[in-house]
Amino acid sequence: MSFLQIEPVRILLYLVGICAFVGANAAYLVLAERKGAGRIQRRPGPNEAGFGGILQPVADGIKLLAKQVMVPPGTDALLFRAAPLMVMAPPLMCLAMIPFSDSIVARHLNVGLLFVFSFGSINVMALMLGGWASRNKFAIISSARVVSQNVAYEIPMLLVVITLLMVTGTMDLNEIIHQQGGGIWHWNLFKVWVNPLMPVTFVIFFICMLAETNRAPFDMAEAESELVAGAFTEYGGMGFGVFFMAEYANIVVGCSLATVLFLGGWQSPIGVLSGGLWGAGWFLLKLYGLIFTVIWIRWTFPRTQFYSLLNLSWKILIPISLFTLLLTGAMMKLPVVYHQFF
Amino acid sequence: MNPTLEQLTEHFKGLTAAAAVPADGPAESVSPTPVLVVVQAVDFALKGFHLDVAVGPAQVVAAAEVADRAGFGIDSITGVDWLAQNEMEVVYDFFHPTSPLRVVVRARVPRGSPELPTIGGVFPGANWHERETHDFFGIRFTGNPNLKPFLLPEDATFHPLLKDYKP
Amino acid sequence: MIAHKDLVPLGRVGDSPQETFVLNLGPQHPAAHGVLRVLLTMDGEWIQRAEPIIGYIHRMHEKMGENRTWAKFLPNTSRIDYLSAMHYTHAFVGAVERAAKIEVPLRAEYARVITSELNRISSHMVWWGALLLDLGGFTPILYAFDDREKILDLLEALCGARLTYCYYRFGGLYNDVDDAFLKGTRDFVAHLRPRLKMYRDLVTDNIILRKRLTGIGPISADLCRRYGATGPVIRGAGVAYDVRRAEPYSVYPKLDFKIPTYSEADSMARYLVRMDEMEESLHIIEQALDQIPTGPFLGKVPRVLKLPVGDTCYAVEAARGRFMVRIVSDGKEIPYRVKLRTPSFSNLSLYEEASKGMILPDALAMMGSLDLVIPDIDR
Amino acid sequence: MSLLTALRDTYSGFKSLLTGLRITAREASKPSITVQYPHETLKMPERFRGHVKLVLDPVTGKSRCTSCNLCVRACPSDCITVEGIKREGEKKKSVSEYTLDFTTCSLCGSCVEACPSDAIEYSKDYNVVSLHREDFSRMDLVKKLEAEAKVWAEKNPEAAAAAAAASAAAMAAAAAAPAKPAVAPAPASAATPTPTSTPAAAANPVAPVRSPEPKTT
Repeated sequence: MSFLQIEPVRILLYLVGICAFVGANAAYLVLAERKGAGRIQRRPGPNEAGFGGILQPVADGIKLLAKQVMVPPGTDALLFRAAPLMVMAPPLMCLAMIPFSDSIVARHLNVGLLFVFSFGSINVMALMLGGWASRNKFAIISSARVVSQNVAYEIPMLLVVITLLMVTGTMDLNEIIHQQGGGIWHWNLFKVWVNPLMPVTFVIFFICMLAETNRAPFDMAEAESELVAGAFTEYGGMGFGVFFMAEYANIVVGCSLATVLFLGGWQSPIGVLSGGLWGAGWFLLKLYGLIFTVIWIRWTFPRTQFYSLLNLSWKILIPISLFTLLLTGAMMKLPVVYHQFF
Repeated sequence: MNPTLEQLTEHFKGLTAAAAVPADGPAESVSPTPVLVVVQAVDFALKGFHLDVAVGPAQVVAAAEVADRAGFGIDSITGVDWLAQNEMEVVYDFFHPTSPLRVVVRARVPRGSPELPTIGGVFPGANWHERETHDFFGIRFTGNPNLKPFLLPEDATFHPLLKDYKP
Repeated sequence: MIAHKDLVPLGRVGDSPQETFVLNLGPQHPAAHGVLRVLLTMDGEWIQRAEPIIGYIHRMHEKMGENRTWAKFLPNTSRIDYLSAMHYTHAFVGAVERAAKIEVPLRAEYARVITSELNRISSHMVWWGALLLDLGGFTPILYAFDDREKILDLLEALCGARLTYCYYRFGGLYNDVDDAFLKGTRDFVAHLRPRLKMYRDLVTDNIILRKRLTGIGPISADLCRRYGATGPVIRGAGVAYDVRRAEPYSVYPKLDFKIPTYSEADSMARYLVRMDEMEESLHIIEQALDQIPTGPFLGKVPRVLKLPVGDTCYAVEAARGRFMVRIVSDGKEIPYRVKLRTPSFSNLSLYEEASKGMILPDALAMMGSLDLVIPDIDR
Repeated sequence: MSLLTALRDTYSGFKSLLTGLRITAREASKPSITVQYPHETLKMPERFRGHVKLVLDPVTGKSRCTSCNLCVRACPSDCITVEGIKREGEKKKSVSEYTLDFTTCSLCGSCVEACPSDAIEYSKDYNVVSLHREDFSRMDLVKKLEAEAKVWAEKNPEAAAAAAAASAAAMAAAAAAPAKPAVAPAPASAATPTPTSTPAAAANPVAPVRSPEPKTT
């Protein structure tokens, strides 16, 4: 036990665990996505590799690894090679902050939320650099789109989070979860007495999360029917594979954050059985529920237009989130004002 | 808006009287073939069109303008290589979007110098059809800005629909 | 009629020519539906000029027509537009019948209408799915293919092929429509109606699709006329031009059907026209099934077919618009000239003018709404 | 007012999204519609147009083809080659080589329609696979028919025996009176070997000119 209490060992162990978690998730979420798409489209999905397709990610991985990593002539070779690494690092760092249960957290930080957001924003940088370094017109268009899309959606997302911070009063993710203990009605999602628009806030957060992770219907960066493969057009082999894995890792981060902030994290919806591994179970249940919704949405809707995507952000989401911010502030301060005067 | 067959016949017959000079484009390069315009109403059930108009190559633009004024749309342009007569026929098909009328305008050009003015100024859609006809028959449409190989390979110098074409 | 100048494209034309770049969209591009190449001069994502470059799968069907007998050209007609093979065969067969004055039995005519309309529905289903693929929706195409499969199964059981049917013959059909087919078609009509409602709920009413298509890619009636665009393109511009009405052929005059038109002239209008056409086709099929008489399915055709000298046209309303065959005969067994006027060719020719000043995804959405089949353009 | 409209639009838009999600969820709960191809296959319909094949006459156990070349003339892509030989005791010629160039065949069925003696039909064979181009560019239909005849003879011994007997009778009649035509085409059989039958011909059935080879086992 004492060995585990040595801080560097602890961090190392957790980081290894998180790498494994992210890797396994990225691999098997691809399979889940393909299986889910198959289910929605009434076909079995990949079912030949292994029992019912269970080895498909392994086969995909071997295929990608076996391919040569090509650096096309004329590209900025350093950036071209660095971009896949840069795109994978932020989700790994972010997940170190996410408490999977009361005790399972890689690094406990009292400004965890800030940390997650600051690293989450680097993701766009990697995509942009990858697209820029590719020296491909489709990739450059995609880079430009990624930047403007992420800038546009960072704002309502942060406004929503500020609203939430006003309610919680802390940036400590575990503390936020602790506040939501004691049953489903204590989750931030349902705290309508604090702010009647709390479910709307969650929807905004979810939409922004979809846009930030470049998921359909906001997959402007990839947009295969327009930009071939967007920023990844020139990437092949594991270069592309890492981008692909990072997309799923980002979804895991985004959905974990949504779980932590709105769905009570590892708290049980019935108020009991939240401790230890039970908590981790609840957390994963909520996490994969959200991820399933993300997959479901992707296979249902067409892609939005780029400008209506920006319109949605600037003209609908930002005003509404500003309004909820104002409303929450008013709701919180009104009693104080009331007591001061009466 | 919708013209009757009689009105159309009149309009096309009027072409004979009108000057046989196209609105723009080098009229000099067009050989002065007979200016007489033969307008013939045909049985639709037998032929698939209502009006058969034979014009000289120089009157093609004027004929297209008549069709345009009557509200016709460009259907297609094609050629027929009449090897025996040593002539090439350019066939302009027009359809009418609002009335059941079909007009065919034909112009014959000598096989040695197949050249006639473009009607792209009247019907922009004619541009592609003319390019295609140029591809297949080598008929030059003076004034068409883009007479390079279209359906054929970009280095094609042959015209496969000529009757004496040997692959 | 809406004039083109009234319809302002949603966007602007780039004003800094030195900042443009050339983007080669195709011939291998996911949105090119085959081997269409569009040379785009772009200002950022704004299209300044879009020049379609075609001919990558040009097969010179017209020359093939000139060196084989009339009957031997029949298989070719299925391969010009592989998605509406029935209509194309119909036009060629019709032209020869018109020239040779071949009488077609009524049963064959009704069977032609039924199979043609089934083919129209299946073609529109492919378009629907492909358009949604262009717009980034992956699921609808599989739903559409599920239903289309039923049509293909019906037609396969009828004439043995799933795509290149080559079902019509001069003077009638290749083989008789059997009761199983008629019953199967009736069942299919009953099956498709609720499915079309599902399509509407899933896609047509979807806000994202509406946003992506409404007001995008205006193509006015006048533009259609000047470029010869027909079919759903001109009907989406508010002109009720349908060859089935304008130049009645087969037994269409005996059948009651509406020509769906929308006056908005945008991509959504073209979309809605096609969706309505599927329902109209079902309506036509139902009537034809009720009216189809018994009798022979093949008329009297001379063993050696020689057509009288002269030229004959025959136009049909194919799934993409007006398809016309012009045959020129010099009295021999072999055609002197076969001209194939294909709708996609004319529909694409207006792309350069219509796409000016549009943003790239919108231009692709508009291209999807034109329903291009590249072999149909290249012939 | 416009704010109200905007709110209503947002609401109806959101509702349409939920409708879409509901539909895909409903479809997801339905059974799968695909056929797992290599494991399960579909039955081809009666009129399916596969590549053409020679019809095995259920009476004689041989082809009905008289090598009249009508199919060759009807073919738009010139992909059929037919060779026929006139055998002893037969009125008409019988096919000795029927080669289909499947690489250029467009499966139009003109040959089947043109055939006056119903000697060719469409096969139901839709997954024709080979590692050799020659299997398609020179698809030997006579060889395929022979393989089929072998199976047929094993399955219907009585019919095969009857056909053999009929052919023997015809052969005998032909030998007795060469001018008198035999009605049925004469298949050779192992039971009644014809004088011209050689093992070499049986081993190389593609040879264009050869004597009739043993067919029944």
